[in-house]
Amino acid sequence: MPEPVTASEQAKPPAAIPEEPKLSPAELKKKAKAEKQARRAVQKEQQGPPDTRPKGGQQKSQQPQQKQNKQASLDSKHHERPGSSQQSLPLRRRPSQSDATKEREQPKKGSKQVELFSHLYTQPRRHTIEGASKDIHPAVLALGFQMSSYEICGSSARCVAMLLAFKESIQAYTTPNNWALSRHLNSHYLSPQIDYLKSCRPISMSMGNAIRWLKNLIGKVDPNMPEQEAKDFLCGEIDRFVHERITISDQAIATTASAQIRKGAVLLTYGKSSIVEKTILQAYANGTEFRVVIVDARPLFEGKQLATSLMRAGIEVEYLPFSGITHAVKQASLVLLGAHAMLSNGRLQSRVGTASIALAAHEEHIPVIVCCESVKFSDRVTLDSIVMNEVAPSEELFLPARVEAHAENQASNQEISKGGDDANGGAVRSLRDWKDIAGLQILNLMYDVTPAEYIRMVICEYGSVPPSSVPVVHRLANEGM
Amino acid sequence: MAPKGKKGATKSNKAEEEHDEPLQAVVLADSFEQRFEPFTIEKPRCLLTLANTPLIEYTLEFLAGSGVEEVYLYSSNHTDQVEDYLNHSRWTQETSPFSLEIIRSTSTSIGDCMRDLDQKQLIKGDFICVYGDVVANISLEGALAMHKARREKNKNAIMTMVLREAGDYHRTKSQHMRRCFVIDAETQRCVHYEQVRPRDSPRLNIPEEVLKDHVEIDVREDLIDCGIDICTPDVLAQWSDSFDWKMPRRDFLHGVLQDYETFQRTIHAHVVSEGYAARVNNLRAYDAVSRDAVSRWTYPLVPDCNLLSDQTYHMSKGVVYKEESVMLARSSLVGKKTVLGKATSLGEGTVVNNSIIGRRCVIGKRVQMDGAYVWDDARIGDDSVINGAIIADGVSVGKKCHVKRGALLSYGVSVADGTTISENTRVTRRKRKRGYDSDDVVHGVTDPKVVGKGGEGFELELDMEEEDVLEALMAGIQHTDLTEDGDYSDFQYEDEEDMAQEHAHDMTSRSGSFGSVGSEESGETRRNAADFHHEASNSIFDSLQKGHDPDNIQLELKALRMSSNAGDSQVRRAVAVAFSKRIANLVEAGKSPKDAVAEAISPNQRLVRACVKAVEEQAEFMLFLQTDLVHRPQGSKTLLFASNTLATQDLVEAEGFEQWWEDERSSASEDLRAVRAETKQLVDVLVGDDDEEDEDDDDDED
Amino acid sequence: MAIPPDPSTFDIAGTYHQLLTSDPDLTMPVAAIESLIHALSAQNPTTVSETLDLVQKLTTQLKSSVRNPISLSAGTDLFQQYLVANLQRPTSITRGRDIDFEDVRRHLVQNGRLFVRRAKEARETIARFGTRFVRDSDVVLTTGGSRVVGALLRQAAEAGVRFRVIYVVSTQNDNGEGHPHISTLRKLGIPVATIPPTAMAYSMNAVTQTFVGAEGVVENGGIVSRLGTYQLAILAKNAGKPVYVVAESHKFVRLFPLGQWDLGIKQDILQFSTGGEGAGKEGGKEEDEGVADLEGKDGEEVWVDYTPPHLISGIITESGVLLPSAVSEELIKIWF
Amino acid sequence: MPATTIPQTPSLSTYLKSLKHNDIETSIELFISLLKRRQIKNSRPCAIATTHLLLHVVAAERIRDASKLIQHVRDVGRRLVAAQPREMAVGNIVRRVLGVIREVAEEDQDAAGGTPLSPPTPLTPVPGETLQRPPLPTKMSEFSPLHGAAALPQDLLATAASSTQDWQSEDAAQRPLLPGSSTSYAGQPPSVTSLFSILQQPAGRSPFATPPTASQSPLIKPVPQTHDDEVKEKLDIKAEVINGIQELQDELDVVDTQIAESALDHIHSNEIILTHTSSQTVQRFLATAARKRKFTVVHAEAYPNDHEATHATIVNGGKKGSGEDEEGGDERWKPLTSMGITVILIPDSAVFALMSRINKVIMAPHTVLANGSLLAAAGAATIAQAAKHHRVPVVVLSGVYKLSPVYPFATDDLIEYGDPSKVVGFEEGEFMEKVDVVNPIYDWVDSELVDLYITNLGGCAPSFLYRIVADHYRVEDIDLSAK
Repeated sequence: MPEPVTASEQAKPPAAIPEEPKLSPAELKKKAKAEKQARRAVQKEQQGPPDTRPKGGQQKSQQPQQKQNKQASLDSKHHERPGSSQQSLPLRRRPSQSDATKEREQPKKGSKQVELFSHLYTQPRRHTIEGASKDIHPAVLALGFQMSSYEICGSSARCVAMLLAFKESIQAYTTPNNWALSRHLNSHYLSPQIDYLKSCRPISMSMGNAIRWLKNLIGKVDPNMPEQEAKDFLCGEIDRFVHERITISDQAIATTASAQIRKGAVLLTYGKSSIVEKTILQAYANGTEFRVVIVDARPLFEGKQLATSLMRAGIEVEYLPFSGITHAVKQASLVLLGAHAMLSNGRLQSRVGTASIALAAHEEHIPVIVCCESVKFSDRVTLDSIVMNEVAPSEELFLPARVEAHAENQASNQEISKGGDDANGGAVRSLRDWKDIAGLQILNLMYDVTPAEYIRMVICEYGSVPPSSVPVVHRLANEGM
Repeated sequence: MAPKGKKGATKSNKAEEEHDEPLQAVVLADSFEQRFEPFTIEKPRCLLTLANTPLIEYTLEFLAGSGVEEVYLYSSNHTDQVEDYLNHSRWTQETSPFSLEIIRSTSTSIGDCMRDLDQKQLIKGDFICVYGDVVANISLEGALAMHKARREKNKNAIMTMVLREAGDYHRTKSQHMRRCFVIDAETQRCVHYEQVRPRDSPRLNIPEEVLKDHVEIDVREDLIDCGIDICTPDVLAQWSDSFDWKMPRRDFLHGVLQDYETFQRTIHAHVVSEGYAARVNNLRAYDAVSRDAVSRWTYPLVPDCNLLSDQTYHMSKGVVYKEESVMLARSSLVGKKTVLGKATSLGEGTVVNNSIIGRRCVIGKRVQMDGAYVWDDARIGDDSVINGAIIADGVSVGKKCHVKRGALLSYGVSVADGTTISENTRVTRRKRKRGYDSDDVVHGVTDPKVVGKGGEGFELELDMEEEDVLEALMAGIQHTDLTEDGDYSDFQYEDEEDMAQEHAHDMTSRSGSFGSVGSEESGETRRNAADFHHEASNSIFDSLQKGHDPDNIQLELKALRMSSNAGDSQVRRAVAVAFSKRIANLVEAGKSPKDAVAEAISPNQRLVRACVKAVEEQAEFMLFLQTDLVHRPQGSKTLLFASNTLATQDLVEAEGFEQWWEDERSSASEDLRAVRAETKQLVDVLVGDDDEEDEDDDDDED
Repeated sequence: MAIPPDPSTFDIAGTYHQLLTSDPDLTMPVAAIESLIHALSAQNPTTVSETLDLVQKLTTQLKSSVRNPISLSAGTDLFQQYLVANLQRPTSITRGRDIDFEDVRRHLVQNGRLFVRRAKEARETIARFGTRFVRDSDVVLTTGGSRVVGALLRQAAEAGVRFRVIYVVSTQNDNGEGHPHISTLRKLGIPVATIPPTAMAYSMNAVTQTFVGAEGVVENGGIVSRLGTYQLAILAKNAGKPVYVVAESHKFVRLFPLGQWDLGIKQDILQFSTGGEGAGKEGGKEEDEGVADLEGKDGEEVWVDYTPPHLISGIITESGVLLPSAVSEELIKIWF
Repeated sequence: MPATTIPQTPSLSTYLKSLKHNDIETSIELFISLLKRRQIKNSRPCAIATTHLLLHVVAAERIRDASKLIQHVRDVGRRLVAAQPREMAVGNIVRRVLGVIREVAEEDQDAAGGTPLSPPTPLTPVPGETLQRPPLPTKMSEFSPLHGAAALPQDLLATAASSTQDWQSEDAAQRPLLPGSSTSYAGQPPSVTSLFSILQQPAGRSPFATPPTASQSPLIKPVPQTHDDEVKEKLDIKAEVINGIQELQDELDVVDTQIAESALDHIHSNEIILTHTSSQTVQRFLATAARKRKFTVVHAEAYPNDHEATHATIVNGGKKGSGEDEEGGDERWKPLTSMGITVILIPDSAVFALMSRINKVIMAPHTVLANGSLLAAAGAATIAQAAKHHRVPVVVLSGVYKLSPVYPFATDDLIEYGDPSKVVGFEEGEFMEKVDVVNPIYDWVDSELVDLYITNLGGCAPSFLYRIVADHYRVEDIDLSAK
């Protein structure tokens, strides 16, 4: 049903209004415009992740959309909170409840965090622009929302989007007198923008690399270069960066990787990676006959978008829930995985669940190939998935309405059956009451780390390398320049 | 299903106090139409096998699964077969979960069944009403509960329709005609119902009072309506009250909604979002549901749950269901989503994909099968290719044959070696002789052009709507959405969804085409018209055949007309159609048009005279006659002789003819003109030559 | 059945070999038992101790007469143990009938053939499992001339299972004992690929399961079998393919090897040399027990190795699939 | 009046109710169709239903002699198993019941004519019992599931069997009983005949006889029995059998408690335990431990087939029917959280990420197979693999009724494929048409991924499981399909 999508699309600007009383109408207009630009930009950026394409976009927003609707309603049911108008909120505002909740739950908060990961519960994700400093550029503001709501998702997509947003903000920037652009821009202008983005959702490895690159580029700008010229130079550089490091790279990778897909292959992939998608489509375009098996998992169901786009392309697709891994690997002949980041010890950081797939494949002696642009390579190393990770709002794990409803009424029946001698005051509760249940924690991790020994090959724009030579590529690509 | 146990436990305690009444269900085993021709010529639809299990099994299983205790099964054609089957099935053993009673009826529509049921006084409490071709695993628990709850509040909540949510496009949902339910969001009451054609401007004419007194209404067009209704006895009463109702939706639902103001009776909708529910009511659905079953959407009603006690299906890799003692040659290849029945054998080098093959079939060497449905005991010769066709029991296809998409080979047909059965041809050995209302099935003449030398069977000529169905079947098989098929006949066709009587069906398309002629009628009245038309024309036709006394026919006609306050022109149309049909019928029987006309009309002049008095009436009558004859064998001849007789009997005067002739509608289309061509001289003679008129005609002719 | 003329000096070894040659289907353990029985019947020990003593002597004699007595000893030990179990017992009464030494002896002497028949039945029984283990589109890896394995595969083939076979045949001597089986299978329309042992690792990915015969099943559930089995098992294990040992239960040996060189037999496989001499040894025909004794020509080495239990997924005996861990229980039960 | 009809959507509870008034044949048929419709599913409900049904069957049977009864129960069993082969609990229970009957029949025959002959040997704890067993084809076959699973030629066994007689008792007397051999009524002290089988005295009768059943047991010399004592004896056979079955029912009731008893031996303070699905057994186990110790539970939700139940369990504790897996178990208990245990709910995908910090994985199987491998809710294999990779011990809690003597020849055949609409909504027309959505319900977990089994008889290693299985099923019964 396309309704929700369209709904959310239209709803955006209006819904934005109540949220930001501080903004003057003028700013509002600017913001809305910026927003649109940001989006269009990303769309235009074809090599950018297709999930920002209208179609992908739709597919994407559906799932969360439903979720947030009933969630909003439910929340308003359970703890009535002023913004129960959230019902109508567009997708990107969704998690605002969650952090509203967090505020409400201040006392219990500690108990709701899994100690193991307490280092990851940084400040709650920002979903409003309340208190965002004035000089945050609207484009960046917009981007922030899109990221926090997975509207823009996927490491490289976010990276691209960010750079484009920076382009705009740089253009909008004027060096104050008696400042050199190279001095001021970074520390006083760019940094707040970046911090803002971080507050919306922790930045990805690629973004980090890009930022580092940008900063030191700016730093190098000749102080007595006229401002406009400097800005144009920077923008030009950014475009080049995006083009070289991502657009072209993706092409290169897709070509190399698609060569790995042989006739009659059964390709197994997990979730959705833009490069993997490109690779598959490429291979299909090359006229190779093969089958794709997609394993997917809650709560994001990214694999479903992939499946949809592949099936539309006419590829034979099989779709399994995460529990079907064993079934999947039994038939698979090749595993293709995308990456969030490649760590210097050859380990792969990617969407949570990837490691399980790799392990299963490894056990079955099926080659595991990771597709990853060098911009996602990192000098960091980690052994487990706990130190470096990201914790998403637990609310995302709530079940869609109908199931919930179903559960509810079965619960109520249980009530009848048991005459309300329940430990906690009778009422049969659903997961949504988790905040009120002491000792219950819901953990919604974003990534996990796949041991290097499960990975046979990493394909980046420099060609195919064993995981062991990730650091080499990293130096070459991200520090060499 | 887990919660049920507990629910069951709790609720039943509660239930014990209240006196126990068995849950009853009515199964309408008949589809009063023939979209499954030629198969339905020899077998009732509910016994056709889907994934190698007769449809009725699914339905009964569904009822058993929802805890039904008494089932009444209505059957009016091939009843013996139905009875025979059921009497040997587990449903009639004393171990059966419910008592099953088969009711023979002569009814020609759902309405009749309902009325009959009402008279029989079998129904004590609320009951579930389903068709004999429903495949479903949804739980009625919720629906029943809510229905009950409503009843307690308000006795007027007489019915709950169980509808399955399905997306915008869905293979198991009818693509021809979207049923559109307007539902009050909080009471779940269905406040308006319409059938919309896809690709039409989606205009609903919702009565404004509806909009007025309902705060929030959902307009749902994304629902699969598989005719599962939870009814109260009042429903039956309703049916009886208005004896011209035929279809549960178009008539009943609509009717009840109509006089809501007066009777305050409400019908509710229960939208299910879990489980499976579908009706196998046309070939497209057959294809879709089969595939659903094989890919387990109907779980647990999947092949390997072996509904029938003698089945031994077992699922193996790649969604292949095999029964024991299936013989596969070493080099044969069984692709995914395939079902193979007991003792079926595949020859060397044969490749089968997405196909369902029944028992004891012999598939030769190097045969290619994709999306084929083969029932029991068929034999396919070496090197044949079969795509998306249905091959019935005992068919034998020779070597090197090619059966193309949408082809249907009915029982016992045999195709000679090297023959190609082109797309959408329906080959059969028997055809239904449109005799007296009990249709007798006769062997047809083999047509070598179709089945090749030494083959057996001929092509069953198709009416428009059936072609649609075939397209549909193909569409289904090709996994494409149904593409443009914008002839108005499919409006009628889907409109008849639930009914389209055995005999009436060929007329419905006419009335459709006619509908376009008399296009000033609003959709609403047109519907009634269509109704009245079928009823009337049928009854007249039958009595004509039986040679009833014209006066009685006249009376009947009156009664009918009163009941569904139909206009004169409708009556005229009915009469005209009836006559033309009768004549055609005689002609088919081998009479010459002349005698046919004589035999049909002469004795019944009064009938005609009664309805054509004024000149324009006569003209209209002629027009009706002409329009209908367009589709009849030897239409033009018939028209000639008919006009002649009418003239000589002066039932129609010269002016009548003249007006008719001048009426542009009579020369609206090519074939209309063709039909009346022969009558020209006659008319000229009658009207007396009038030059410019000739020219007109000439113009028309070109 | 030629009974040696002179009872006083009974040529046990002779009988043994004679039996084997006379009946190609006979396996070593059974042959051993048979010959012992002949001995018993030939010279009539009158007392229990005498009998046991005699059997003991003959056994040692027999064992020493062949180079690799492992599989043979399975039979002799079984026989001795049986006597012990039945003779050294307070002559108690069961079901009224008094079973004493004479009965036992008579029973044994009279039914020599019966035992053989049972042994063969055992093989047939095992073969019948074929259809359960081998499924459509399987690829079976096997090696050696084990008649049980052969029978098992044949059964499957006859049952119309659509599988393929990879047969490992040793390169040097192409009159390898696998060939009769290979040809039978091919006759039955089963595609068979033959590969040298060196190609095992390479082809392992295609394999779905492996079957091997055994000379003896040792106490810890491991097996002693023709040289190369160990290697095969390791490869299969590494590739995660199940390894099934097919062996009649009378091949269970009371032997607990700790490693390859702990089999209690001398195999000079490793011959370090500087010159050409002795190199010819590798040519030494590797044989499976059955065939080895089939043409029991001396001088022919039967080289075996030991496959530890953790590499074995299951042992198919005439009475079912045993986990290696179940074997020791079996033997324990006999010897204690 | 539909109200009454609502609860009548068939299910375990309604079925048990119906048993009272339905006649046997109907109940059987009903159970069969419930199995087919998956309206009774998962081990425990199936087991419960089966015991109740068989209880009625036996009760209704007017037996002339045990063998007839056995035959009858066998037939019923065969039909039930055929209805849903993947619910192995059904077959297990049937076998157990058959075991009971045989047991009773034999004891009965001892009474009839065995005793005078049996020498009370000090070594044999239960001389009567061991002595009077029907001859077993071979000891091994007893724990060789294949023996049963395969449609086996009985000739060899028969030969061996019929020939064992003379030696059996003495053998039995010969050696000490093996551990576990006398654990349960079905456990037969292994007779030494196994490897000797080929040496036994030849059978007088044809070697191609059908396997001996208790009735035709060669143990009893054909003593012509007077009619009247036959009658009386048969009567108490029936009574005893019924007792036996009731014992079985009790066993089913207490199984979780028994398993839970050993909780404290396995869970220490402050450890982090990972579990999966809403299994009642596991919950009970943890709850028991929670009374004494504090630890953390990480709960994977088992999407898509059991996650709702899992959530319900976590939030509301155990409740009848709360776990799909455990419908029919009527114990209730507080949620772990209310006992001060920290429960962390995670999606299945996060298992690997967390495994490095987990101390133990505790799982409940759907069925445990003869070779120590098991079937469990889909996803279990993934978890077990992750655990193995991180060297985390995997503990499996399984009632004996879940142990099946079936040998997994082709594991894929054992796996049930469920309703895809749990993964992707049926309403998504395009998707469900163009994409093959598959929803496996079970996973097969290899025995080497399991470190410990805890049954209601105590803990044991996967490698020894065969013995426990052997103790509970009679060789003759392993293959129900054999006539």
